[in-house]
Amino acid sequence: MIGSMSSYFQDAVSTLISLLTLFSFLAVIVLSLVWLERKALGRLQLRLGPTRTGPFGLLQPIADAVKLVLKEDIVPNDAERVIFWVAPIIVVISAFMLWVTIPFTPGIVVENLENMGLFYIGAVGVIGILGLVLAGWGSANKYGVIGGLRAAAQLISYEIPLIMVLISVAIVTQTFNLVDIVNLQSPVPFVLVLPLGFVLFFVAGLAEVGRTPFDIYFAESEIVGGPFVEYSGAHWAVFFLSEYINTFAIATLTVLLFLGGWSGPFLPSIVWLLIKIYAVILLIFWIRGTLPRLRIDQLMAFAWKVMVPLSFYLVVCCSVYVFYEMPWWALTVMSLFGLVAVGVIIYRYITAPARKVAEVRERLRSLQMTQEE
Amino acid sequence: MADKSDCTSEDVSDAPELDPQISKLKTALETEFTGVDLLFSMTDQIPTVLVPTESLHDLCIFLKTNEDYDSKMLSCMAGVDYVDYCQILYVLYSINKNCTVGVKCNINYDSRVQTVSDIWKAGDWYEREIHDLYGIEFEGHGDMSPLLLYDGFEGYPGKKDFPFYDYQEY
Amino acid sequence: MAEVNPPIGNLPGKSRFDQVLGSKVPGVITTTKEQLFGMARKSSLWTLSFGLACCAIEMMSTYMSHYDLDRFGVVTWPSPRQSDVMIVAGTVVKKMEEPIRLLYEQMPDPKWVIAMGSCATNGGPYYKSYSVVMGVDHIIPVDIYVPGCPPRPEALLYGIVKLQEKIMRDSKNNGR
Amino acid sequence: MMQDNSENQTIDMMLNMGPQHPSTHGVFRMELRIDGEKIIDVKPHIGYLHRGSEKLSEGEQYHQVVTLFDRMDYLANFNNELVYCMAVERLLDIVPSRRTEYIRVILCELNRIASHLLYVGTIGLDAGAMTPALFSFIGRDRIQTLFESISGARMMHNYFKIGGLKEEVPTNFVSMVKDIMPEIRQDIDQAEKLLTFNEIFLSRTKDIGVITADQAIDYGLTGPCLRGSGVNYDVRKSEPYSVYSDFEFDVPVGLDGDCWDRHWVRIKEMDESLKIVEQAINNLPDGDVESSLGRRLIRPSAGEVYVKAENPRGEIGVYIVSDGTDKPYRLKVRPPSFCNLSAIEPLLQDSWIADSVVILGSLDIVLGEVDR
Repeated sequence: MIGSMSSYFQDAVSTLISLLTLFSFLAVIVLSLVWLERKALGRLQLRLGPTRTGPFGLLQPIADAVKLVLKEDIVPNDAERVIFWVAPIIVVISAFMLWVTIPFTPGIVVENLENMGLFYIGAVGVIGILGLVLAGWGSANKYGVIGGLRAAAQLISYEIPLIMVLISVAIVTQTFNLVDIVNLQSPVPFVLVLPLGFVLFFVAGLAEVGRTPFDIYFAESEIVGGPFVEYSGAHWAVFFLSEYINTFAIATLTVLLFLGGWSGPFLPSIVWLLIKIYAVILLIFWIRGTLPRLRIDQLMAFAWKVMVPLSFYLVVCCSVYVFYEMPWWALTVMSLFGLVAVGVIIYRYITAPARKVAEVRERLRSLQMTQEE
Repeated sequence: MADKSDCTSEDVSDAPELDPQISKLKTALETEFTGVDLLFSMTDQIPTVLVPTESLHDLCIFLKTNEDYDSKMLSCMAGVDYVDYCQILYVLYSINKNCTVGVKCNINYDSRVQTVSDIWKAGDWYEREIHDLYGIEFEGHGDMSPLLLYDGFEGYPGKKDFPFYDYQEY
Repeated sequence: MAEVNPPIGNLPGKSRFDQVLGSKVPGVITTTKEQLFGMARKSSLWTLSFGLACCAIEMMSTYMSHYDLDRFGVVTWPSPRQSDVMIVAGTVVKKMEEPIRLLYEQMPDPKWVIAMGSCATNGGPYYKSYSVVMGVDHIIPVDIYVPGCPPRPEALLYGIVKLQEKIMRDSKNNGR
Repeated sequence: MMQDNSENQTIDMMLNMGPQHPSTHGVFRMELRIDGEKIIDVKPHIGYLHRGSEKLSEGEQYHQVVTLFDRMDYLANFNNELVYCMAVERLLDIVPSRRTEYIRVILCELNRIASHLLYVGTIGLDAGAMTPALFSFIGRDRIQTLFESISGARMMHNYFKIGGLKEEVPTNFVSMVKDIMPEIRQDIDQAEKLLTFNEIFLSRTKDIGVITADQAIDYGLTGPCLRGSGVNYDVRKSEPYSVYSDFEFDVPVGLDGDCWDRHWVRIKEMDESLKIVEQAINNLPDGDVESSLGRRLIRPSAGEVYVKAENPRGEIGVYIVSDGTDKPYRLKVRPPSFCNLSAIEPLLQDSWIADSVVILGSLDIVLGEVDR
């Protein structure tokens, strides 16, 4: 009895220590991401980014964080106080919960849920939506309400292709264990086996974390920050934190599932993992610096007319591959076929923008011809 | 400045017959509006007709539908305060014919004038602006709420007797 | 005109830090704490994206690549709840007075105001006008006046550097 | 929240946008009545920047009014100065020298490019892309630096005087303009290529905010907003003022009258402006730019004048009533943005909330000019 008690105690302490380590590690990661985003965007836009706060502006995110914690904490008069308080906590807890099972190397992980790693990720990832909707509703602001409802519609729609891709990876590998999935990629990373899956996962992931071009629910030029519009100081910082943690999580999952995780020559495995993750994150920032924002109806149409059919096709492909025990490149071919053929068909005949591109290009050509005449 | 206000029609309408644009406008209008007291003049290079308040609306419709003038665009509407009355200038423009016509109308401050916002949509905001600045009521205009000024602004700043330096704390 | 009583020397309002720790932090280290916080505050001045008139264009120029206010940690946020500095860039009209006061009150403490351009300073070329407020300091307390019509981007940069100096000075003197 | 369980029904929501909103381009305010994400009705409110410029100019001498015109449409300062100077010159019946006119045209067309570059940036910001704004401001800064070396100010130049220019241009004016032209062309390309044929931008602007030609004329739209609807109306062509009849240029015209066509017309207009600048700088005549009036006080004889010109935003008209004194008796401006903005009600009906900012951005309003 006493022995089991002490083992429980030891367990709890070790879990607590690892959670605290995880927390501080993620905090450092978020600070680095904030700095990196401002620097990377600055370079994209032919400027410098922060330079004055510390060397290369490295202390900039710390200054921001300290300032935000020191700011006055306003709760609007009409706000539902409890909901207003609880919403950021829900969002940040869901962001942290995701990290419990994500391994950095086979050794560095809080708790590798052996039989349900992917399942857990799919399940926990959805909780954050609740926080966003509550934040929008609780702040008694119309922009907030619109933003919250947009968040609900967007995140739930893009959860489906995301989970479908997770399922197809699980079908191919026959496991839910993330460590096993990474180990199975040692000769051929899954980005070559399932290119379609990689694209779907990355796009759906962008939408999940509300990155451009899917930053609909806090669109600054339309609804002024959406659910976060009334939050100030520390509460807002919490939202900010969770947003970056989620971005990091999506990048990490992309690396773990498709880019071979921590495997790589010469360097230690954790270094390889971080290099790959930061490469994906820089890609996300690059997209942010390039593309405009979609509209909510176009976003939903893209989810239900393009992403969801393609993700179902991917699941069918993976099932066929496993059932007939084909060589791995067969899956690549099927996947690429899906990416090209289905993509082109949908692009040409279903989505509205593509048709317009053709129209406009034609007109431009005719105009150029008339000018030459 | 008020004593100089009689500089309008007399000075510039010295020799209206000499200008071909004026005579064209005169022939076009006089067949339609017999018995109406029309006064023709040139506003710089724009042939202008001064109409009484009553027949302003009909004349505007005529100029819009007439084939020669075809004034589909209300280019500008300007109010000028001549202390005892307000003169409104309507600058009408036709894109097809590339011609400009001016219509002037003298309104006493205590009377009302028919709106043109049902003829040209552009007249809507112009009339609200003139109402803000001069206090002229436009009959048949749906919404006469302040456009440029705020609710509760006292006085009509377009008028000549509105003070310049008199700073009012809001 | 309603009375607005600014806190003397822009004493910061109650933050989460103060609510939790409050008086538990011993007074001996207060000066150092305040200075440290002042450094954090001055390095991350988030401005309200709030353009009124002509000066707003020069303000935008200052944010853009050539002058790049981001170097100083200055970025814009659309909501007053997340911003520290309000740059009043342009003519303040009586009709706009109420929204400006509202925006100022919506900003969380500590907050600062920069009056950019001669219109926001004292009415500028519109000093005779019937509808212009003779300077935004008739409505809200102003920390930094940037002269010019419109001020060059360098002038606004200088104003922001001056504001940073002011924040440090205030924190050294403990808000007095 | 109120809820009627027996009969669930939706109610419309009022949403206030502005006067402080990141994408209302200043202090425009609109009350939207929305049903979910759809806009049912819109009520625009302007006047948050009503500075009384027209009234003020009645108290200033003719030379001094130029400063107020600078600040009216603060993105097209030279164009505004030009139309005012033209009006007073016609009132005085004087003609500036040819060199003056050429320099004025060069500066106006460069200013048109600067204004349209800012438009490219803001429409990008409205659509959610931040980088075009930063790229376009590089070109804008280049032009502003040129203006500064000529007039001494980046924005409020006060450089055109009645009958002439304030002073002779710098000796290296021609080489400066010639040097800057390829750079500006590069900047324009860099800024607009991120947007114009971007698929997301296309889907955000194509078939959005459609206004037919008849409707546009009825509302008094001018400039790129009217030309986007397919009406070939440009004051520079229809009633050439200054020396515009000397130059060869096309008037780009759209087809559908949607946001993208308005955008496209502006992009093409920048090319045409560069063409005009090129022709003007190559044929720049020698001569004097000093006004024939000198520095005397102006007292035009009593009379009225209505002059119009093509601004970046559309047709600007100036109506001056003179009573023979040194101050205008009445000065009225026909601001292009004012009319363009009045069409916001039909444009926004049955569009999405997200579209409203893009439509407003495609109208490219300047509040200083709307409210004056």
